[in-house]
Amino acid sequence: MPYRLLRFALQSKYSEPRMFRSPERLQDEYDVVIIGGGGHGLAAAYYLAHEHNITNVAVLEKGYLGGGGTGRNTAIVRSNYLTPEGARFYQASLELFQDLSRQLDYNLFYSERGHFTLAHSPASLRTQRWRAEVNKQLGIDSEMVDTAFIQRKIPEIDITCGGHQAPIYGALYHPPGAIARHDAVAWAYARGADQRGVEIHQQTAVTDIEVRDGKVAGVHTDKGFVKTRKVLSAVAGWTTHITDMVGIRTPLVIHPLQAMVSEPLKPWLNHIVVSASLHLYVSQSSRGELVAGGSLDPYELISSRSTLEFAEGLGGHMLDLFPCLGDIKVLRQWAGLCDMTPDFSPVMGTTPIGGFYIDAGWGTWGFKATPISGNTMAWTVARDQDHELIKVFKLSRFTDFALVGEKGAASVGH
Amino acid sequence: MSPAIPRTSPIEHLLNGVTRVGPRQTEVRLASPWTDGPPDNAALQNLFLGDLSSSTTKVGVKGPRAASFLESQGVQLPAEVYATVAYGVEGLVAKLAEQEFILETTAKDRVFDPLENGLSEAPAGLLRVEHQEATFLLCGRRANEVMSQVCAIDMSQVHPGTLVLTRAAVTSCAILREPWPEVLAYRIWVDASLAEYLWETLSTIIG
Amino acid sequence: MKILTCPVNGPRPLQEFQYGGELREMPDPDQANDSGWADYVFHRSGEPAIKREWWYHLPSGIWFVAERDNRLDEIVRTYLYDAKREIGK
Amino acid sequence: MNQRLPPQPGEWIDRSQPISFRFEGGDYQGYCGDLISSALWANGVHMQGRSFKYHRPRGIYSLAGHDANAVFEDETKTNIRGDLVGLRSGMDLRAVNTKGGLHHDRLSIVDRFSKLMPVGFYYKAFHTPRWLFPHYEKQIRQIAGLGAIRAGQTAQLTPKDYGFCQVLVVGAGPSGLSAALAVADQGVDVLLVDEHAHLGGSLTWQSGGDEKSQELCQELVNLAQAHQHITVRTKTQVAGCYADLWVALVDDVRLTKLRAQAMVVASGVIEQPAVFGNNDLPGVMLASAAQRLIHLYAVKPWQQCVALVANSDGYRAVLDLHRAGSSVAAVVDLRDDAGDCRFAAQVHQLGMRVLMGSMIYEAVPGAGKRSIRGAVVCPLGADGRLRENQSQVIDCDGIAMSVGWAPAGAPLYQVGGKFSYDTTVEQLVPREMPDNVFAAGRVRGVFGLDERLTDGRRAGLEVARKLGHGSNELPEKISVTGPAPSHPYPVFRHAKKKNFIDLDEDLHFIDLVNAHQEGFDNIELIKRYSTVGMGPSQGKIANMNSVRVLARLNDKSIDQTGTTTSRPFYQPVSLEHLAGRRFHPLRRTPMHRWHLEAHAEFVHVGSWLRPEYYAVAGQDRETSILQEASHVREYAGLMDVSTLGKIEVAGPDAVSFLERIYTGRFAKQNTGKLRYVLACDEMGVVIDDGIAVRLSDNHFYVTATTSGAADFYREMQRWALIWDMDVQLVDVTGHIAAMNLAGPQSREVLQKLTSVDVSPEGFPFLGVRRGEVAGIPASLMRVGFVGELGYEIHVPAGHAAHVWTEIMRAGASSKIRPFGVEAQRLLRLEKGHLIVGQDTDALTNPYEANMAWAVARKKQFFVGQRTLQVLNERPLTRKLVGVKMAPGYRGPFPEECHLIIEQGEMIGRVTSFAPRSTLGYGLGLVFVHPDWSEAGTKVCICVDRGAKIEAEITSTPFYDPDDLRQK
Repeated sequence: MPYRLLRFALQSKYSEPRMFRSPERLQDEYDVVIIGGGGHGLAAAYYLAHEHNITNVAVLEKGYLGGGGTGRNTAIVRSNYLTPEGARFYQASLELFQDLSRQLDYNLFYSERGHFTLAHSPASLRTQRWRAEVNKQLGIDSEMVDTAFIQRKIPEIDITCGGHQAPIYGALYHPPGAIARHDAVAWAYARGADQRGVEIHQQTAVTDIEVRDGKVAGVHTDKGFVKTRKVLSAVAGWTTHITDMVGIRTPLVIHPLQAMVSEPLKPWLNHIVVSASLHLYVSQSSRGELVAGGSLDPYELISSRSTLEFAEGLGGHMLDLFPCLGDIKVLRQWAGLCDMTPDFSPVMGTTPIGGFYIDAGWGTWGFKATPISGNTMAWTVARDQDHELIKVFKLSRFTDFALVGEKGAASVGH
Repeated sequence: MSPAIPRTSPIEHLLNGVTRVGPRQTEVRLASPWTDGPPDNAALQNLFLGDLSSSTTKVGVKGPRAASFLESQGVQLPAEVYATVAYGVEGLVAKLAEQEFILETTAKDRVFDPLENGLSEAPAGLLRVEHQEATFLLCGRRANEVMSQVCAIDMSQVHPGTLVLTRAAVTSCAILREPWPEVLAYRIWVDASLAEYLWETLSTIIG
Repeated sequence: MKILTCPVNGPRPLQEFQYGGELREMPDPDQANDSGWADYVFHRSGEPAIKREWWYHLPSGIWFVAERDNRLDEIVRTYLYDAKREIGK
Repeated sequence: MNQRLPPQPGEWIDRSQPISFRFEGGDYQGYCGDLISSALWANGVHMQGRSFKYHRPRGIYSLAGHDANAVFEDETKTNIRGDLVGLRSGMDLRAVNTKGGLHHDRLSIVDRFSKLMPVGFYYKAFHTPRWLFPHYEKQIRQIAGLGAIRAGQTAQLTPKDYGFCQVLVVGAGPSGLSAALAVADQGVDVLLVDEHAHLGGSLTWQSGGDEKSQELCQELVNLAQAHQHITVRTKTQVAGCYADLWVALVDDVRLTKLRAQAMVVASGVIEQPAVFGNNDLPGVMLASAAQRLIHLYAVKPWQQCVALVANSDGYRAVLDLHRAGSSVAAVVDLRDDAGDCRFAAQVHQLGMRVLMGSMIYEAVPGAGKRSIRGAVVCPLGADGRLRENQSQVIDCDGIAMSVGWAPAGAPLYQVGGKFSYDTTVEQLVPREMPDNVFAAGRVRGVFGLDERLTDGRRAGLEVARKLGHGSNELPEKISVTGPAPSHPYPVFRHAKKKNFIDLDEDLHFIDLVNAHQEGFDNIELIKRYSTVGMGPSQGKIANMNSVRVLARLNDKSIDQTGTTTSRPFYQPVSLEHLAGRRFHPLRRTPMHRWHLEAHAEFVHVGSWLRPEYYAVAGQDRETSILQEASHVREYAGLMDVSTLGKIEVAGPDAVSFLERIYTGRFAKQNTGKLRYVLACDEMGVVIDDGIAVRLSDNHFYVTATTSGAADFYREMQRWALIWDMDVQLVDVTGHIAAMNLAGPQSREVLQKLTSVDVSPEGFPFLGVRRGEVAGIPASLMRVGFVGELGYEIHVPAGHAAHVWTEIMRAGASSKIRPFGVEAQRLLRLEKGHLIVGQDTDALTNPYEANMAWAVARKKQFFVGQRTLQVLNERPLTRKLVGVKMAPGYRGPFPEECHLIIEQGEMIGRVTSFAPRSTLGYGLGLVFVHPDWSEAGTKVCICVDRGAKIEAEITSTPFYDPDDLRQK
C-alpha cells in the first residue's frame, strides 16, 4: 500500500481540492479559445499553458468534460501504423502516454498489454507485414507472429474461428500496445490546464464564429460573445458543425462507432486483440470488464444511439474467437461519433481562415493521439505555423490530391 | 437450348431419398441428415425440407421487349412486379421487374425449347438471363418456426403466390409462399454458390 | 432494427440495404479547375441535416434515393432515382 | 435453521418438487420455483456473497434481479445472479470474488482499510515510480472482477428468432393486464411479456393479506391467459428497445427480435433503499424483497424486525411481515404523519410500536458483520437532521426498508422518452414519448390499485385507437396524487459507519460528497469518477439516491440535475443469446465437391472457398504449387475460375457505358473478341480489372475480380442510373461457372469435346466462340493470363461439374492436372501481370502501376479520368517494376511487403514474390521510387531479422517476353 494513500487516513476532513474550477462567467477576451472539452482540447490547453506560457485560454465545452469520443472509446493506445508519417506521429503520442501519469501526477492506469492485429487471410498477412516492416524501420516494436505464438499468449483463442470462416493465419504483434483509463486522461489534462490558469467552461455551447477579412475575430456562445484571434476546433464528431460556421469544406463524414462492456471478470485476457475481418477489438479493463468494439456503423449518422445488430454481431464474433465466453454477459452498450476521412488520417493544423485551427478527422484513432495532438496543436496555435509532425495532415491535402497512405492497411483502425 | 444432360443440384452430395411432395408431383429430393427415406404425409404436413434444384430449370428474359416476346410465345404473364402465375404443367412465371421475368418449370417439361430458340437469336431489346439458382421447398405447419429463425420478414403475412426478395440467414434469396391449399409451403430460390450453406443451415434448425 | 422503405420492395429491415453515400452532382470535368474537381471528389457537405442519400436493396439489386435526417436518423421519404429529375436539385 | 413457511396462497414454489443443491460446501434443500437466493434464505443462509470492493458480507437486498452481491459460480457458469436464476437440482455453487471462500474471505480485511481508499483513490497512487505500476496493477486486477471464466466451456448455438406483434405490453401487473385486455378486446393482437415466472406483478407479493386484491389478480390473469388476442411470455425481459420499436426480448433459451407496431409500458417501479449506517448488511433489505420472500417463496424473512417506512406500502409490508410471523419490533416512519392510510390504521390497531418522525441511524452488526442484531433509531428534528443524542437501540435480526420507488423506465428511456420529476409523488415520471408508445401504472406515478386498473385500460384504448381500432372516446388520463409513495431524501450522513448508496460498487455517501468536492459536480462526471451505477445492476437501486444527493450538493432540483441515460441492456445478456446460431455464409463453386476429393487445400477469398493448391501425399506445399505451375507450362492444367465476377451488359448504350466505366475503349472492338479492362474510382485509384467480351454490337460480357465483383457491379448499376443510360445489367456470377484450360496441350484436350474449330486460325488469341463443350452450351475465350495457350470455358453452373470432369477425362492422355490459386499467382507473376489489391493498394493509380497503356488518352470521359489528368502532371513517386534474384542465389528470400532500403530511406516495397519459379530463380514485383526503377538497377531488400539482400530491377514479363506461347 503506497504511502500516498496514508494521507487519506491521517486527515480528519477530506481535503482534496477541486480538480478544475467552474468560472462564474466568460471574460470579454481570450488569447485562444478552444472549442471542445474532450481529451484533445484539454491537452492542447494544457500544453499551451505548460509549454508556450499562453494561459489566457478558454476551453468551451457544450456538455461535460470528456463527454464525447474521450469517454466513449475503448481506450487503446498503439503506434504500429502503416505509413511512416502515421507511425512517427502515433509513436510520439505513445511515448508521451508512457510518462503521462507521472507528468500530470494522475494515475491514468496506462497499462501495456501487447496488441495483436489478427490476420485472417494471406492478403491481410501481407498488410500486417508491411506495417511491421515500416514500424521496424522507425524503431517501433512491432513484428509478425505465427499462430503458435498467439495461442501461447492467449490460450483461450480459437485459431480456427469456429471453422466456418477464414481461420487465423498469424498476427501483427505490438508489445507496447496499451490501454488507459480514458476519462482520467481528460480530467488530468483539465486539472493541469486549470492549475496553469486556463479557464474551463462546461455547459457552454459555441453558436457562431466571427470572421473578419479572412481572420477569426471572436466566438459567439450561448453565454455571450468573446473576442479572440485564435480558435482551435477540437470537436471530432461535431467538426462539420463548426467548420460550416467559418465556411470551410472538409472531407469528413460522421459514422457512429459502437462498443459494449461485460460484467467484471477475474483477469484472463492480458492482451489487446483486434480482428478486422471479425469486426472486433477487445481488451480487459483493470476493473475486469471486457471492453469490446466493432467496426463503424454502415451509414452516416450524427447520433450516438445503440443498435441490437451491433450487439448481436459482436457477440457472435466474440464467440468465434473465444468459444468459452458463451455465458459471459454484456452489461451495457453505447456509441460514439467518428469523423472519418478518405485516407484514414486526421486533419490537423492551420486552415485558409487566419487564426482558425482544426484538429479533426479522428475517426477511430482519436484517443491514442490525445497527447501528441494536444502537444502539436498547441505548438501550431502558439506559432501560427504547422508543427513538423502534422504537416502531412493538413486539410489542403484534399485539394492537392496528396492523400496519406494509411488506408493501404485497410483494417480496422483501432 | 436446354441440354439433354440433367443439371446437377448444388447439394447433390447431401441428398438421398426421392419423394413426391404433397399436392404436386414434382420430384423432391430429401436431405439425409434428418430423415431416412420418403416421409409420410404426416411428416409433410408437419415440417419438411426438400430440394427441387435438379428437377427444375429456369430461364430469365429481360429488356424492353421481354413482355411482348413472352406473350408472343403464348406465355401468360403476371401483371404486378413479384406476382406469379402458373406455367406449363407445374411451372411458374414471376415478374421480377417492369422489364424482367423468370420462368421455372420441371426438367421433364420441354416448354423452354421454343423459348430458347427465340432467345438464341438474341433480338434487340431482349436479353436471355441465365438462372441457375437452387430451388428448395420448405413446408409443413411448422415451416414458419424455421422461417422466424432465419428471416426478418413476417412470412405469415405474405400473400400466397407473391415472391419476396429478402434475406434468409444473412443470404439474399427469393421466397415464394406457395398458393397450395393443402399445406403451408415456401419455395426458396438461392444463388447456387450459397445453396449448400443455406441447406445446411435450414437442416440444422429443423434438427 | 430501423425500417427503410424500398420504393419497389416496400418496408424492410435496414440490414437488407447497403448505404451508398450522399447524392452529389458531378461538375463538368472539362470546365472544373483542379481544385474545383478535388472539391467534388473529396469534400462532403457539412452540417447534420436532411440529406439525399443512395441506398441499395441487396436482395433485389435496386438503387434508390432516401431523404434522411442524419442527426435524428429519420427517413423523410424514399423514391427511385430519375436522372432528369435529380439534376439541379 | 429452516425459515420455510407453511403454504402461502399463490406461492410460486412447487412443494411436490424438492431440490437438493450445494452452496459453499454445504448441502441444502429447496423447491422447484425457488430462486437461488430464496432457497438459501429459507435454509437460514443470510450471508450469500461478498461485496465488490470491501468484501463485506451481503445478503438479499431487492430479490428483484438487482442484487449484485449475491452472485455465484459453478463448474460450467460464472456470475450467476442469485435473485435472477431459478434453483436447479444438483447445483453446486460458490460465491464469486472471495479469497478462501465466503466464510473465510481473506480480503474482508480490506473493509478495515477503507479510509485509505476514498473515491477515486486509485487515480492518486500507484503511478510513481513508473516501474512499480505494473506490479500494483497486477494486484488490483486480481482483486477486481467478480467470477472467473470457464476456459473449458464451448458456447452453445441458441435459437435466436424474429417476432412480430401489433401491440407489446411490457409488464403483467394490474396496469399491464388491464391494458392488454383493453387492447385485445378491440380485436388487436397483444404480446404480453413479464420478467417473472408468473403474471400479476405487485399483486402477487404486495397483497398485505388483502384477499380481494389476490382474487382480482387471479381473475385478470385468467382473462388474459384465455384471451384469443393475447399471447403471454413470462420469464422474458425486455432487454433493450431500439429504433422503430425493434425490441430485444430475452428468456432462458433465446433472444427474440420483436417488431412491434406499438407498445404499452407498464413496467412498474423498483423499490429504492434508505441510506443509513451499515444499510448493506445481511438482514437489511427492501420491504418488497421481504414481501417477495413471504408470498412467492414462502420464506419467513426474520424472527423480529424493524420496519423503516415513508409510505403506505411500508405499512402494508408490516402487515405481511406480521402475518408471516416476523414480529415487527417497531415501525420507524420518516414522516411526522402517515396520512390517511388504511394499512397504517391496521398497524395501529394491532398495537404495534410506531415511531413517527424518526429514522434508523445505523444497523448494529452481528458477529463478523454477517448479520444484524439491532437498529439504532433516532428522532428527526424539525430541521430534518437526526437527533443522535436521543437514539435508542431496538433488537432485531432484520430491517425492512420502504421509503420509495423509482420507475422501471428503461423501455421508455430507450425509445427516446423524456422523464421529469413530479413532487406530488416525489418520483420521475414520463413527460414525452414517441406517439406509438404509452405508459401506464406506477411507472408513471399512478399507485392506487383502482387507479392503475383504470390507467391501464386508458393506455390500452389509446394504443388501440392509435392502430385504428375502437372508439375515440377515451377515459380521462389519471393525474398522479399524493401522499407521495417516495420520500424526497431518504439519505442520512453517518459520522463513522459506512452508509451505502451503491452496493454493486461499494460506494457510500461520503464518496459522492468527496467526488463533488473535487469538481465532479454534474451527473455524468460524478458517475464516471465515482463509478456509481456502473456495476452489474446498472444502478437500478443506486442512481435515484445518487441524483438526490447530487441535487442537494448543488442546491438544484432533480430536473436540473438530470438523470443518466438508460442504455441497453435492462439485465445483462449473455453472448450466447446475442450470437444465436452465428450465420457464416460460404460460397462454393459447382466443382467444390470435385476439388475436395482431389485433396484441394482451400483458401477463403471474400465469401468464396477456392482451391489454393491440390495436396500431394508426402510433398510440401511449395513443391506441389511449383509442380502445378510447371505442369501448365509443359502440358495442360485446368483451373476453377468460377468465382470471377461475370456481368452482362446489353442495350443501345452498352458501348458508351463501358467506355465511361473502364479506362479503355470499346467502340472499335470487334464482335467475338475480348479485351483486358481496367477500372478506376473517382480518386483515380485502380479498383478492378478483368476482360470484356463483345458478343454482339450492343451486348458485352465482362468479368471482375473475385472479391471486387459485388461492389463493382453495384457501382455499375448506380452509374447507369446517374448517366441515364439505356443498358441492361445482369450479374450472372453465381449462375455461370468458368474454368481455365491452359498449357501447350490444351488445344488437343478441348478438341475432343467440342465441334468448335479450335485451330489457331479458326480461334485466334483473344477470340471468343459460342458452342457446346461436352454437350453443354458454352462460351469459349482465348485468354493468356498465365502466359500459355489457354481457353476460358464458361458454362451454366448446373452443368459445370459435368464439363469439368469431362475435360479432366479427355485430358488424361495429355497429363492434364488441376491447378489452384497459388500456381496461377506464380504463373501470372512470371508474366508480370499485376493482381489488383495485392500489387496495388488503396491509393495506386494506373501510372504508378505501369498500366498507362491501358488508359485511353483521347476519350471523352471515364470514371477517374479528370483526377488522372491532375496526377499525370505530377512526377511519379513510385513505379511498379519487376525484380529478380541472381540465378543460383542461396540465402534468405524476400517476402511480400518487405521493404527496399537505400541509405536508410524506405524507397520501395515488394508487392509479389516467388522464391521458386518455373524459370529457376526468385522473381517478383516491387513498388520502387522512379530513380531506382531502371532495369538492371541493383536494389537492397531488407528481409526478416534485418538482413539486407541484393536484387536486380528488371523489365517484365520474365517469362516469354514476346508472348509467343499464348498466341
